[in-house]
Amino acid sequence: MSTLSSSLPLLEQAGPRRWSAGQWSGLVLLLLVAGFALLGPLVIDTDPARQQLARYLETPSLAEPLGFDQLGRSMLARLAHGARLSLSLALLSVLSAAIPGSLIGLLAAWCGGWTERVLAALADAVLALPGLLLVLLLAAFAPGGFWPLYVGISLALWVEYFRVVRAASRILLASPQVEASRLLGFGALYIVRCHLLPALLPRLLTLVRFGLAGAVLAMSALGFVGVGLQPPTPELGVMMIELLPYYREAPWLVASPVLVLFLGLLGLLLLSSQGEAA
Amino acid sequence: MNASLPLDALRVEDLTVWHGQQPLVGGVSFAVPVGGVLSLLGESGSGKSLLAQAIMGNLPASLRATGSISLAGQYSDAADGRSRQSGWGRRIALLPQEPWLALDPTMTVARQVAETYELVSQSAPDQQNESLRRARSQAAASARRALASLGLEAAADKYPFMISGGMAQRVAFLATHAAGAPLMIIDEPTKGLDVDRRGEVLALLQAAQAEGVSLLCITHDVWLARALGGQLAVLQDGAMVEQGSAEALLAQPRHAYTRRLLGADPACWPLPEVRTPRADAAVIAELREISKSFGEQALFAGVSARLHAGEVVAVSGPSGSGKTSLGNILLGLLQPDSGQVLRAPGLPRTAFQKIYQDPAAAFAPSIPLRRSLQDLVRLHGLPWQELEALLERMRIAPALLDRLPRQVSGGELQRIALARVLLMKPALIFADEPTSRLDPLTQQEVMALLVEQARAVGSAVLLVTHDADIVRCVADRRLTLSPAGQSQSQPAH
Amino acid sequence: ALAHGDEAGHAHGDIAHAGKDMLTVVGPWELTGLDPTRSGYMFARMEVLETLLEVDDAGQLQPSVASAWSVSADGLQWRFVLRSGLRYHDGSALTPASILACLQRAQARPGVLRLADIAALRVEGQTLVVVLRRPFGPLPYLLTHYTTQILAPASFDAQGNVVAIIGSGPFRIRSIALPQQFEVERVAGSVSGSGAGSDVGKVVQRARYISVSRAETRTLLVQSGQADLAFSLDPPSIRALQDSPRASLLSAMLPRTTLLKLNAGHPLLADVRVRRAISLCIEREGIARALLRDPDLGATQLFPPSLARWHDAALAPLRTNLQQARSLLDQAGWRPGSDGVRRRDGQRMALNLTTFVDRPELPLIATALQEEMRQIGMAVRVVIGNSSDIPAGHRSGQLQMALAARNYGNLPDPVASLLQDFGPQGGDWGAMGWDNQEVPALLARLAATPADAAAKGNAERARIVALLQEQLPVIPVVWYRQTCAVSRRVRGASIDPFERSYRISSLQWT
Amino acid sequence: MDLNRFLSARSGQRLAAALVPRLLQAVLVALLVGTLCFFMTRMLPGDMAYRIAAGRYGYDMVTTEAALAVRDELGLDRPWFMALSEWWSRLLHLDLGVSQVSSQPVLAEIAHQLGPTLRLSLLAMALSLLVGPTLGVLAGLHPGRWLDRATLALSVGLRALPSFLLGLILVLLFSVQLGALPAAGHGDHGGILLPALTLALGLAAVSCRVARDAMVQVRQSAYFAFALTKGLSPAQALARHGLRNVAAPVTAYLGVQLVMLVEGVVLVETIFAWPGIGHALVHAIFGRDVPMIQGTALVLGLMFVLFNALVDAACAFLDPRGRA
Ligand SMILES: Nc1ncnc2c1ncn2[C@@H]1O[C@H](COP(=O)(O)OP(=O)(O)OP(=O)(O)O)[C@@H](O)[C@H]1O
Ligand SMILES: Nc1ncnc2c1ncn2[C@@H]1O[C@H](COP(=O)(O)OP(=O)(O)OP(=O)(O)O)[C@@H](O)[C@H]1O
Ligand SMILES: [Mg+2]
Ligand SMILES: [Mg+2]
Repeated sequence: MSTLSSSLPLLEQAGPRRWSAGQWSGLVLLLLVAGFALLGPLVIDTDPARQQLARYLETPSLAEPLGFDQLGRSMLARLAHGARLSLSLALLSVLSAAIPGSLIGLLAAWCGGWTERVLAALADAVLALPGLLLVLLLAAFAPGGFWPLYVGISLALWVEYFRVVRAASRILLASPQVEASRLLGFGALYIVRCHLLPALLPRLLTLVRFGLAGAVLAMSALGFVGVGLQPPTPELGVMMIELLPYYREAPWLVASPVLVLFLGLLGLLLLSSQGEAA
Repeated sequence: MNASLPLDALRVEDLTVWHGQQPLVGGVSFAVPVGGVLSLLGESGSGKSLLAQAIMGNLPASLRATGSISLAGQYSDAADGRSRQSGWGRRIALLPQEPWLALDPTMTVARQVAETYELVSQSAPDQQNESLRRARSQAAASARRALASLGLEAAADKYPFMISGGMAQRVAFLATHAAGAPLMIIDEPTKGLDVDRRGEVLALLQAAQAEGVSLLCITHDVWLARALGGQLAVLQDGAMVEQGSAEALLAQPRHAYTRRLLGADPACWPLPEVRTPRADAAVIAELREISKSFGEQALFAGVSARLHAGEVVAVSGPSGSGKTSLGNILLGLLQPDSGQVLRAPGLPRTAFQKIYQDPAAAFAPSIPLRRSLQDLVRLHGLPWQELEALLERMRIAPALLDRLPRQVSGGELQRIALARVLLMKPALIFADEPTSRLDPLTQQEVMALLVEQARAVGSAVLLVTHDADIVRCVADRRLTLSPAGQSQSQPAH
Repeated sequence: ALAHGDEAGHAHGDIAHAGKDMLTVVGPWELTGLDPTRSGYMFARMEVLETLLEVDDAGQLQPSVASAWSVSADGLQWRFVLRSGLRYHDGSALTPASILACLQRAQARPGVLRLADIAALRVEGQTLVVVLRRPFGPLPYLLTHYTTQILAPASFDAQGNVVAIIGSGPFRIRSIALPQQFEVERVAGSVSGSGAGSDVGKVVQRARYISVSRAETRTLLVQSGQADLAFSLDPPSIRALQDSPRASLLSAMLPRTTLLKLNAGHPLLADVRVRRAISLCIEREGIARALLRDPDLGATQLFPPSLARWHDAALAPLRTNLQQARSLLDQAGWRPGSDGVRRRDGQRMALNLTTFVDRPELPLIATALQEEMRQIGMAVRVVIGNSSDIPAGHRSGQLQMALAARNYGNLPDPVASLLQDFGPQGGDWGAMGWDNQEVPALLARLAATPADAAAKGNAERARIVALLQEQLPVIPVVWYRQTCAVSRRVRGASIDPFERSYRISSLQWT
Repeated sequence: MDLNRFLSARSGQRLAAALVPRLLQAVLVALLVGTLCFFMTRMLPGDMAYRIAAGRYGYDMVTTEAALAVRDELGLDRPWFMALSEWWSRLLHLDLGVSQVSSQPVLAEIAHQLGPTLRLSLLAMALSLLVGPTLGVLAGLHPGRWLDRATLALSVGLRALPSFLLGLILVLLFSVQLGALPAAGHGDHGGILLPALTLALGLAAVSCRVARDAMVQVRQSAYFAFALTKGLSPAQALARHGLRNVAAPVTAYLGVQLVMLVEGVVLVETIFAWPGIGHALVHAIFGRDVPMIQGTALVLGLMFVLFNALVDAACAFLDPRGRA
């Protein structure tokens, strides 16, 4: 505690920031994961659906660095395809939750009054409908399909952004800095860009980053209750639950999708620790 | 006890503050004797606040200090700020320049003062022997007494966003003062305060001094330096130009800058030539029977006024009487409880502008100044050269614009805010203490510029100022808000 | 590091136990209600409720509430002599009238009693009389099914809903917390009968059943010493428990077969050559080895060896032969297309395979089958849904292929189940759109003969088995083995091959 | 303290005035949710009668015959508006109907399941608040130092780990290895700890980062610096000015975390064989048990809105600027 104030960076430097070691490692991690997800399926030319039952749970070897899964499919190939699908699905659903969620939150804070009340009630209603219920109900329309999961996850997630943005913007919008800009004739867009975003973005990014992991985990939660993507589509979340039973015999199998997610998330968090580290 | 040598409470030797390779404050040396006072006068942006921070040891991370600093005989390297941190509050306390930002937005005013009494104050009885509750209630009582002494009893339970600029100034001062540290550094303790309040602050300072507290007082108020007596130092452009006893120096300034500075005291400003009343000028805005209260606290009632083009109307009244609120009502930023605000028809949306009492709060904190100004220029298709010219007249170096708002001095930011508004050529300017953070010289120039520009463009100016001299020299008319609730409008002269 | 050597040599605190004398049984089944038609089997397994008759491990009928039974010469009138002097757990007598009420109630609800064409149910003194419209040999077996359990009159409310479980077994209910848990205690004086040389002081007096849906959790409960009996363990869990110091494993083949139900009425599947090709592409042993860890479980025919009367050891086993499968499809006119999927007359060989999650191995096997069928040029879409999708799809005719696990030991004599599955219209869990009259006729003949006339009907059975093997209205994939973990705290455990009882009354503390 | 003043008579009235509309809103939202569930479930593909039969009798016994019997018994052929209006009119008498699967009153079932779920969630919340923000604040005090990096890695790890895996690891550690806690189940003493911890760690992962970011901001603020220069010790400044300002965003985030909690509850209840409403809800959806879905969603919805109202009140208490 005594060193609390040791490096009080009351004011920080403007201008171009130099990248810290943490950020570099974050970038490297992120590039690794993204490269694996994007290029992996192209480079690894094993068919992820190709099964050799005789080689079930075979231990990793040089030729197959991650071994084979319970059906004797190449784990590496499945992981690469799964990473591509999961990460893009996660990105898609998080973005399509974050963008409208934040915008609606802004709208509510901006307009206030009735608009705000109605929007808040709507958000409450969505929040009150458990996300899982929503996804399960949607998934029942198209079992194994892609879109119900996507829509469901986005629908369940947007409220998070709505609430956070609304709460923070309400305070910011009442501040003298925004008042000054308004007096000077700046429009909504400018105020959002120059006054709100700089303050909100770090918080939103934290949510987005964890939201990405959350979306993948939501898939695994759905897999857990028996609603997931259609086999044999590899997907990280579903793989986690599918490979769970083998955690004793082949712990590396269930660990590898978790590790991909871990590295991706770590990369994201490290990368954006900009200016926060002293 | 070592009585052999009369120790200095603070001795600064060859202190330099560096921004990279560039010195912002260069090689300053001075000393504050035990129980003595050193007033620091100087040009806005000359490095007074940085000096104070360097002494405390809380310079921003991007700056560093060299030289040496001795606190009550205890020597330390200026670069080694950490070594002085343990003495914060107990041996040395600092009143920061921007009081409003320094107050915790989520805590009531009274508690922020009380906690200094409870946790820091050396005058507080030994807390070991006392129950915590008792200590706490005593601290609360002391805080209320202190608040009352500066006329803040009504604000005790308010949160910082509910109090006026001058009240924030006093609260922050009290919170610092309560620590009872043997050395206090106070950065502009009287800015934005009316005569009565200034007197109260001075009385508090003198009382502290009588108890043996040493003061390093940064100020633009020449009368404060004079009243405090002791030593005086004058800073210009990061360098100490003159130092000596206040009495002598004020009576016979040697350095040309000091002479100019003292000559620029509003009390010595020339009276303007008597202008004919502008009854014929267009009415820009009109207040009709405006009243406003916050909860049970009534600010004013039945205020009526007309603002004509090219006219400077001063609003005066004690701190907390509702000057800022009145301006906000005029600008439509605050709803009056009753009454009407009329705007001349056909004025654009941006015709009414405001110069904020607290300039630091009115800028987007994360946008470099140049960018926000460029955005403004682009938005309204204004000529950038005109802005540069304005800045130059106010002696703001263009290089400053590349910084963030919090990386320039308070006075610099205030001038930039003023330039921003003048550039807009508005029909009405609500100038809320527009020169509160400026040294007299700059103040005079800036005020002249403001009036000149307003007259040239035909802007009406609603000028809030606590300084009767300024009112006398600048304003055409004067609107006084008195706490009793009535207000009257009268000619300025 | 997590996987091995976990239990050995560690001192274990015993906070985990609800009490040292409480036997904890865990299984995946939830109690969906009190009515015998819903969770009656759980109350039977915990020996709370009884049926008129019992069966032994070989499937032979044994007396229970009824001490003797007989059938008239025309096979239309069955008489069951009820034991006297029995009491329900609430102390009331087990009267013939109360039994009759339970059976009449069962007849009015979905359940096995409807399989027999019952004209009347009545009591004559201590005898229950069942009058049939058509002879039905397996009738006594129906009366061993949990849907015909006997409950005390006090179990029902005025509307006839079950509000309490009051039975006549050696254990009575102490408390029930739907849907997860119930606790039983031994009824005083019920110890006498249990095994020779038993130590009365060491028999299990109190037990509870907890529904634990994940196999991993059941295994962990055993490993931590919290559970004493754990059922339905999956192969990885079995591996994990194999050398556990806390528990030993018991296993038995159950007459449950995982099979591919085909819609033989579907244009793509009507040709028996296609069905055979599908059968030929299935690597049964591989699936059994990889997914069940027991290569012997590959189903070479529909009925496992444990159904001794129905398993025909002489039958040519189902094999895997991709070459042959491909040529059969070629012969049937299906030619490989550019995308690897076969086509005939412009039609792609694409089919849906419906399965469900209630049994965790099914989606896995379906995935394996999907890939194997892809190898011979069939595009299969696996649809994982609910078990009811299969009967619903059967009824609507929309079903194409389904993977299900059929329990032929549902009734200890499979004839009744087979009648359901391979009747003239096929069956929800059996044939679909299969145009065959011989099997239904043979089954009808079997049903008409009393079930315990052992030697009779062998010819019919052999013919049915052979026909099914040849025509493949359903394609057997793997058989099933029940594995149960038994804590070393108890001894005397055994597995009931018909999953009727956990036999906790014969368990003893060590 | 401040809380007392906040709850004093006048503000008590104000609080009531603020809560009454929220209550009304809660009721409306719950009704809406219940009705919405009704329609969504009705619109789902697949034959409800078969689903219910499967739910009731299990996969070995579901047949067309059973499904037809279910259809008759429950009157599933009735037009939808009759079923819905029946639900509404029952609701007026605070009756949520009868479960189609278990034939038990829905209210009784929910009452039975809500307790364990609430206990589990509250304990999880409490644990997560104890762990997450505490670590977050400590990490935010020294951004970039080892504790910051460690908590970063930890929260990433916890957030990348699905709760069933996390639960498994905890069970292996605490039950199998140490024998200190029951592995699963509801009846045994201390059985709530592992599921609650599983949930709590997942929640703490994010709230730790939220608190850390807030702490970094507070630490850079002028008011925190002033607290220090006026003489408060770092610990005092933290306690008086740091925590309260950190608490505001953390509390605001609590409302969001509730969503995560419900999702987690479903998984954790299943893996730990904990009898709760999440598990029941999933089963109800699979079994197309409309009254049960409606009832559960209604109760969950009510709780959500009430909890959010509390969160909002807490936010207003913590940050006066939001009390507009
Ligand atoms: N963080 C910073 N980085 C770079 N330059 C700075 C920073 N802070 C202040 N400066 C510059 O240092 C100079 C001195 O600033 P300082 O705040 O000490 O002035 P001041 O004498 O207190 O003026 P004022 O009376 O206007 O408050 C100014 O020119 C200012 O622009
Ligand atoms: N949002 C608010 N809630 C409650 N009281 C408020 C609020 N805003 C201002 N006040 C009160 O109104 C009074 C007038 O404030 P105002 O800022 O107008 O004063 P002022 O005349 O500009 O004073 P100063 O010269 O100190 O700037 C103050 O007592 C202040 O406490
Ligand atoms: Mg300054
Ligand atoms: Mg003011």
